Amino acid sequence: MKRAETRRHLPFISGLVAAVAAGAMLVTWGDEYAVGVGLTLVMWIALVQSWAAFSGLSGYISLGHAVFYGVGAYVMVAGWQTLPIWLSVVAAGLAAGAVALLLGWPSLRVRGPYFVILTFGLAEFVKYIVVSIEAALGRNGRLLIGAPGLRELFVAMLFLAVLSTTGLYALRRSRLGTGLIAIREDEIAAEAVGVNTARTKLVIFGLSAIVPGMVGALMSLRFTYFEPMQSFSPVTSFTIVTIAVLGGSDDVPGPLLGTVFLVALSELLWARAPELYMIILGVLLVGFVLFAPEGIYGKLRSWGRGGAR
Amino acid sequence: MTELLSVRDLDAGYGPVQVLKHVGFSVSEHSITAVIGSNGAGKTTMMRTVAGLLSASSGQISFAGKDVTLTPTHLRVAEGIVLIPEGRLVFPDFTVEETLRIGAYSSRAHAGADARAAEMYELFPRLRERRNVRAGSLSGGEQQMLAIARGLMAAPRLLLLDEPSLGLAPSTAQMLFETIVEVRRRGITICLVEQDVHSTLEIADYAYVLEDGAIVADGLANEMLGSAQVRESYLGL
Amino acid sequence: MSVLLSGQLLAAALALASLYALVAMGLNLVYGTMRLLNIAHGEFVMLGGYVTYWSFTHLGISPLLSMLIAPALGACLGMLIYLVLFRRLLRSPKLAARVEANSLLIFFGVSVIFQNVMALLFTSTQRGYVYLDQVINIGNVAMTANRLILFGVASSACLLCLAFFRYTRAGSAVRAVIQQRDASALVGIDIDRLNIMVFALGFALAALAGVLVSMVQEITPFIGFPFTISAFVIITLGGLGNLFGSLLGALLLAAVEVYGTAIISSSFRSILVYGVFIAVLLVKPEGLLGRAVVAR
Amino acid sequence: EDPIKIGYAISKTGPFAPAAQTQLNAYQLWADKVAADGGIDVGGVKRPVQFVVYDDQSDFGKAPAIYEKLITSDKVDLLLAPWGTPFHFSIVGILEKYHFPVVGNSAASTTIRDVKPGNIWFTTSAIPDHLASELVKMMKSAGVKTVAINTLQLPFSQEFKKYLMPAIEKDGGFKVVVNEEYAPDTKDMTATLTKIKQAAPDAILSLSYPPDSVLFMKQERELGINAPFQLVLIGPTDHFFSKIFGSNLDGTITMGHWSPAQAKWPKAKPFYDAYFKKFNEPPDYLDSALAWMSIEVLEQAVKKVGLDKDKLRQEIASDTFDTINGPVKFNGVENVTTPTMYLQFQKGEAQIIWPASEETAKMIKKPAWSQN
Amino acid sequence: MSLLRLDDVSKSYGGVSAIRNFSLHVEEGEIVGLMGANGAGKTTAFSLIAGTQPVTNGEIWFAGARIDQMSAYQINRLGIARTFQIVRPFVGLTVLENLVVAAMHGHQAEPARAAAEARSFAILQELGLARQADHLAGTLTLAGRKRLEIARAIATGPRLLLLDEVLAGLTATEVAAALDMIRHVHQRYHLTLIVIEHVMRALMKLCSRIVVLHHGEKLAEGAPNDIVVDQRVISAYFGKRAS
Ligand SMILES: Nc1ncnc2c1ncn2[C@@H]1O[C@H](COP(=O)(O)OP(=O)(O)OP(=O)(O)O)[C@@H](O)[C@H]1O
Ligand SMILES: Nc1ncnc2c1ncn2[C@@H]1O[C@H](COP(=O)(O)OP(=O)(O)OP(=O)(O)O)[C@@H](O)[C@H]1O
Ligand SMILES: [Mg+2]
Ligand SMILES: [Mg+2]
Repeated sequence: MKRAETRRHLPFISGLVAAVAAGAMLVTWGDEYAVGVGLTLVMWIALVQSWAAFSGLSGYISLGHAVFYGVGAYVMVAGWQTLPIWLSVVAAGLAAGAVALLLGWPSLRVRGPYFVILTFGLAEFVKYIVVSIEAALGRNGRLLIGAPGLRELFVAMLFLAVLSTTGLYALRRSRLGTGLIAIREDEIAAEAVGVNTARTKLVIFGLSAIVPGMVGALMSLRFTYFEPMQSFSPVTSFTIVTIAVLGGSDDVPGPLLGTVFLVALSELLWARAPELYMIILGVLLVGFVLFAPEGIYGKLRSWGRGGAR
Repeated sequence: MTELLSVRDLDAGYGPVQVLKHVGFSVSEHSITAVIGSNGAGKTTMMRTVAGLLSASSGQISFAGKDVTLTPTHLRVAEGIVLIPEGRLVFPDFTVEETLRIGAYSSRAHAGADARAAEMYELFPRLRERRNVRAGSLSGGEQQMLAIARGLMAAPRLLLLDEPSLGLAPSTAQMLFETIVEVRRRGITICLVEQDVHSTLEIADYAYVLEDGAIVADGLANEMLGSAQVRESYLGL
Repeated sequence: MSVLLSGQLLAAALALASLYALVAMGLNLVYGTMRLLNIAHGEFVMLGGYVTYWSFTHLGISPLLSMLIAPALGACLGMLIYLVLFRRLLRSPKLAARVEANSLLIFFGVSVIFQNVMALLFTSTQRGYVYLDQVINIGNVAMTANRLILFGVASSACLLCLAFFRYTRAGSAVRAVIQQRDASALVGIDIDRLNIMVFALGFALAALAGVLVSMVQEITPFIGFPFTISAFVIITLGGLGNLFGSLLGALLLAAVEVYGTAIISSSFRSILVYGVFIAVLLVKPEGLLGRAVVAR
Repeated sequence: EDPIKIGYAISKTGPFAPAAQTQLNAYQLWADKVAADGGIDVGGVKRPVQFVVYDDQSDFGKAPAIYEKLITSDKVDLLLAPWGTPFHFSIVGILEKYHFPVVGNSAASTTIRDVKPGNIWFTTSAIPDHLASELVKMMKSAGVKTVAINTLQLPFSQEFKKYLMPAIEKDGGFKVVVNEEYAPDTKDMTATLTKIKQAAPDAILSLSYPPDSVLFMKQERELGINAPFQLVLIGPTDHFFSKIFGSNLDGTITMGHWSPAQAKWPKAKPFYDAYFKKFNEPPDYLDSALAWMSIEVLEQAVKKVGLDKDKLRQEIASDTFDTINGPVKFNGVENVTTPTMYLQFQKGEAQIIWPASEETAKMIKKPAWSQN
Repeated sequence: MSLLRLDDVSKSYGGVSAIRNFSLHVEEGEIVGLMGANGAGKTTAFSLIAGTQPVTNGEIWFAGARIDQMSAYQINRLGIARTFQIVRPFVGLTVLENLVVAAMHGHQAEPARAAAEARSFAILQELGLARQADHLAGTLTLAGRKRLEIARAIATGPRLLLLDEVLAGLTATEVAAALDMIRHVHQRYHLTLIVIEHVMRALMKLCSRIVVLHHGEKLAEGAPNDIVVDQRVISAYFGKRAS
């Protein structure tokens, strides 16, 4: 039994090991630029996988991830030069989780597009509260001088990416995750077969906020500057959703492929065709949805199946 | 009697899943034609394809001598092909009254819509009691009545009924069968899919048996009622 | 306190509400009928603004005339976008299954394309012109003529729209399609044509809003997004798919912005706006006039 | 011979693009000039120039990665600054890491003094603390007694207010009759303006960014609020204000320390003319001018010492440069030669009205709004 | 002590009352039929018992616990499972996965996935759905979905199972087979059943007791043979052709 169990998880484990090895190679031998791109890549992986853990499984499309990211960044700058950096990172994750529980408790009663817009509203709400706090404190943008270097940040971020990927993988197969998937399919029926829908949603919503909180903290170290309008920018949430849909599916490979695709694409384009970069991205996005609506992973799977026949 | 609907060599299904295999049948004008078959045989698929909600992958559907295989649903309604769908598909936010009004949307149904609505209330007094209630909060059976009434409001030439008695109490179901006979008497042609095979064959003129996506038998309804095979397979006798 | 009772404040609230309602109505139409989340809606407002700006400053065409031209162009563009991008999406069951997420992405792409094409063609420079700018005093309310026109045109357009959907056959057909597509086809509604009509109307309304906006504020290729956001907040507040709800939502939002900030402080503007929005949804998760589903 | 590579990132798209445009215009004007001249003078040798330009999409999170790419992968020889305070700050870490000197321009905050001197300098003299104390002096000299203040909750305006309030208090000669703040995205200011109108102050200070500045002025005009002293912090220097407000802009005071009308600065007018010729509109008196200044500093330093980073750093930090804004010399990261000034629009022209030593015209009272 | 007890339960929507002062006792192991005209309040009664909707008045007790204030999942975990008249399978999941959810969360929850899968598969075999185990629930026919509703409800491991018109849409022959299946699961899983049906013949064969609702009130209650000859029931329910 034990061995069968291990065999079942073999593809995942070996994939993970390979990815970590690639990361280690990059950080050892890669030049600054490559590590910089690598950081962007693992950052989005960490964010999108954590997003998929809640939104992918539950079908509650959240535009609230920007809040967790922003809260994490804010915790980092608030504790700057008082708390040890790595403690700040952990605190950022916990604070984001706490904020998620606080926001999730009322908002998870709302469904479908209402939830989408509500989470957007909540994100803006929190953003402006932080703007107000900063205004009241008389702070006007904060500079973080003496932050850790790129390679250190990359290693930390890689860890977060592994954490959220493993988290999604395990969650999807767990009792809690099964309940969440049932909620996506039909909330009333899920209740009727014993799923504690309110608790399931809230717990996972809270958990899924921890990684983005820590990501936000790390990224504020990368930018060395904090300003609430930017750190809580809704663009973060939109990008996450875009990547998730591009990737397709609620399982680990989907968000992963989506991230790799988008990061690679933007690396290819923004330098080569800066004027047209965004336009090309827009066209590709539209084309993708129309011609590969099941996402990259879905498309690959259906090709795979076609080939097997 | 002339053929009002004729279906030839019809193939249809869902994506890669082919459900109907070379189905052919016809419905004569002013008749009641029944299609019987067990669960999963493809009856609903067939009815949806005739109504145009599903498109045929091959074959031909003609109505009153016209090929309607590629005609979109709303134009088939304009021609007079009206389906009362399985699963009711009510407009949840419309009240009973609004539903009847929208039922007469197509231009052929304008004339006399008010009178027909009054008839519907005669037919289903329960609907009259609930005329200002939203369809979404009606009980299952009430929704079924509403779906039937909505279909009749469209002034059909050919009425396709997919399990209309589903969820109706016996007295109401019995009235439904009487209504179907009455509707036919007024010149509307009927194609009926029903699980209550006994009542169906009693009022039908002609019947087809659909099994596994193909027509496996057909004949006069009263002969079917006597057929040993039908009795065993569908009447539980 | 006297500020709160002043006609000036009421007029400001009404003018803002009328613009909000106009933008939200077009968005709600498209969402309501087809479940398409059009986050490029504000971009069509922006385009309407540019059409007006260029035709006024370069061709000398009065913005009043643009109130006909821009919506007509908007309608054509809307139809084109429907035919090219969305007809397929709505027909294929595979695509339609996740129509909300898919449409969000497509429109996101469209929005990115329009913004950047405009920036490329006309640069990001802020543009403005002066038209009918004299201040008109009515009683003790002072307003520039162009804002009065904005109020008049936007509110009549909204009311016309409402009346259209309340009292015409096409209107009830749209409401039917919102609820049940298959059944709508089964009562004889030509859904495709209706969709085209709705796209044309929705985008024409957005373009009209753009004409009005360009008369009272500066425009850039990036002014659209805030309009999209306000419109989404409004239609959610009012109940998705409910046009009258949009009107109510617009009034509420404008009232919060104008009176809320007058009572409390402008520094809490956004906190107030989103706070009220969140509060309403918590009390009524389906929006003010939305309806909850029931299980049988 | 080898062209030298000059790189920068700027917001070409996204919410900051409209504001960044006037700085970008200055960069492009320079690119034309360099092309026409056949290159720039590098330690006495004329070398052609190749530009590497990226769009940061109004996301200062992208700026560090882009500048890192410019340095490590595109291997540029020189860098120009991005647009805006946050973008300047976000690249400080990268510049430190690679010891790459950059002359900044459109960044203004006292926080710049927290930046370790070495690789970045700030040409602006519009730093909030100086601006605030000068404003108080200026109001005093204009005989202002009562003041209304309306402040946007974004970093620069907030910081400005932070230094303004104590300065007003310390002076003691003013009564602040209205003191309001407002959030970004505010769509209507009627309530605040009604309060201001009732208070009828001598001076109205709108500490705002361009979009709100327009809203503020438009609604002020509607309500016919005519204070003799009116400051609108950011915006009026951008050309489109005069398009929207025409002669109504006259009398408005705004932040800025450059004017083509200043005879002391011989290079000022030619820059104005060249800019006007290319873009068919005047430059932004603040951002276009700052951008141009930063280029002049860099160009002169390169001419003198070439491309070697250490020498360049040394040179910029120690020498005095001759710019359209007069002589510039840095102390630490800050430009200490250019005094803090204020501009006022008079007959459509931006005139320096403060301090007296720099003035190109006398301060006037703001005429009543024309409501027609 | 009764397994389930409804005391004077009422439910109204705004002004309209769907159920009025309804009392009912169900003993362990019983099969009770619930019938009544369309809109009589049968489904509403199920919704109240299962906690899908809150009661307006009255009390509901199950196995010694008062449940009318509990939420649906709590009630399910106490051992009550229901099917929906207007079916709601998890259409995007396979038939097996539909059951796995129930098996991992319901009354006799099996938190380990492998065990839950094993139990679910056994139930599918029992109900003759094993062949479709890997099909998406959305591709089943209406009758298939109804059967899936039953299977999923059983997968929660209930003591009391509420079946709402699960025979609707079947031919007489299929009804006979389905009845056998219901009787079988009743035995096999030691269930107590309340069954709503309009197919009178089926109720007669299945139930030991029938309760008739009329306009939200209890009209009659008794053995099937007494119910079919009850004049009030005949005039309210069967119509003239009753045989
Ligand atoms: N959306 C769908 N996708 C794939 N297969 C489907 C879909 N809907 C139905 N099917 C399959 O098509 C076949 C025929 O289904 P159909 O609903 O037409 O049967 P039916 O005769 O109406 O059955 P019933 O008596 O239960 O209503 C079944 O095998 C069913 O599983
Ligand atoms: N939300 C609601 N608002 C108003 N009336 C409602 C609501 N929900 C149910 N009803 C009414 O309550 C009554 C009882 O409905 P219920 O579904 O319990 O009937 P039923 O006995 O199951 O009927 P059927 O045999 O048709 O399924 C119906 O008349 C229905 O219209
Ligand atoms: Mg069927
Ligand atoms: Mg019922």
